[in-house]
Amino acid sequence: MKLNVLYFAWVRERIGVASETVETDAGSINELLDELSAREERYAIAFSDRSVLRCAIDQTLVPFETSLANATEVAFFPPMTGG
Amino acid sequence: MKLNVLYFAWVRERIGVASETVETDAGSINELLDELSAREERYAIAFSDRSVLRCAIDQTLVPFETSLANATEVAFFPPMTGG
Amino acid sequence: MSVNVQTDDFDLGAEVSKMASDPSVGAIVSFTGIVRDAAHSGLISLELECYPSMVEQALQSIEKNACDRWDLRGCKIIHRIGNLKLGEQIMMVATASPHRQDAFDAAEFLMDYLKSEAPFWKKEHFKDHATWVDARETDLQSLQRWQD
Amino acid sequence: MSVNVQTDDFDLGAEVSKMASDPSVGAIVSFTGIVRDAAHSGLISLELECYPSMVEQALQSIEKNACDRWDLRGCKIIHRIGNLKLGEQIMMVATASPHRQDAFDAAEFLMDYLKSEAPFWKKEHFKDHATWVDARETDLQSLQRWQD
Repeated sequence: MKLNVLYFAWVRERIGVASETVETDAGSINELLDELSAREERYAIAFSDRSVLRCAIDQTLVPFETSLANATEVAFFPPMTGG
Repeated sequence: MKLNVLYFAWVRERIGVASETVETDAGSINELLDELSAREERYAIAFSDRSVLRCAIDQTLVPFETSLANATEVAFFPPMTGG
Repeated sequence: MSVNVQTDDFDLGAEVSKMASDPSVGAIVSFTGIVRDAAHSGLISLELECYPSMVEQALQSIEKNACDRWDLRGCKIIHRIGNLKLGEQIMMVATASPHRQDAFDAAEFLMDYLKSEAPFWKKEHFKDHATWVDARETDLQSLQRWQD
Repeated sequence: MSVNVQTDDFDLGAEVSKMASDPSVGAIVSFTGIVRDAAHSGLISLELECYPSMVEQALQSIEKNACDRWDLRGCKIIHRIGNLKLGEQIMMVATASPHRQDAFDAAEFLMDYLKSEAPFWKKEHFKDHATWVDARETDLQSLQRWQD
């Protein structure tokens, strides 16, 4: 499946792009993170500590165990610091 | 002793003046309230329910048991409703 | 840190802007009281009476207590007196702090004390009668939560 | 009830005035976030990034939760993005209610959720370096108090 993957804040800076199209068979967010981390070191570094990583599928915050079935947009970012 | 006595809100309206000078030998606020209530009915009516009356001596909220020694200004009013 | 008792209206935005000029201030909380007619009872105006020689020292004492208790870098109380129409601003408090919880707590504290210990009285004017507003039991209960 | 995400500054006083026009509104609480330099570390500006397609729906969802929980007659969230200088306003929430406790509680609730669930990120710019602001543990703790 093709996913539109977005990155924000220091995740974006470490990966080096704000968004990209990813071709993947990952079943869950965790599997997608594993797959990208195995591909290139910049992903491995950005995703090394999942406790400081957050994720949204189609603009909704979800846990890393969430299935990617029906997902079209996935975003990775640090904990929010608005306000 | 001579006291400057002030009234506010419905206490002022029931007594009919905003302030007056009172010549009294009352030792406490309670005694002053008793003395004024005995003088004229308008005081008796205004002071009939002390649970809805508040008092300040020289611009400081005090309980009715407080001594009038050294007092120069005494004020009676309903519970405050600012804000 | 200052208090004003005045007949004129005030400019909340300007008061908050002044507080933002301190570089340590990250959070400003404000409360604005408005003349309301919650019961649709035909309220025309609100008359606000105060005890002039007592009111400023009472407000300053309330403000000092808040500043002793929380890390405030700015604090402002403005309370109007006189006749105010439906929808007009009655009063404001604003608290400025590096931390948002301090600003929120101090603003609530100031309002609770101001409601029960500042010498103001409200009279509601309707078309053909007027009544003094009663103090509310819940306001006294709100005050008690700060006393432990 | 509305949310705005914008680069422009906002006028807190004007937003509060609009809310006061509802005759049932007696209490308006506002929170304003300001770019601060609490540690005197030479902060020059704050960069605010957001996730555009997610942010408005996240804020609307937070606002809806507050309106379900308290008696609000008005609610406004404005959050700026882009580069903001020291002392500039970052964001505001304002809540209007007949009752002051509802207005206070709803404003605190909105701030706690907005801090932890709205997709904004802050980067502090100094003379020769820049760092992303870390989320604070205390912000998550603040959120938990609403979940019982």
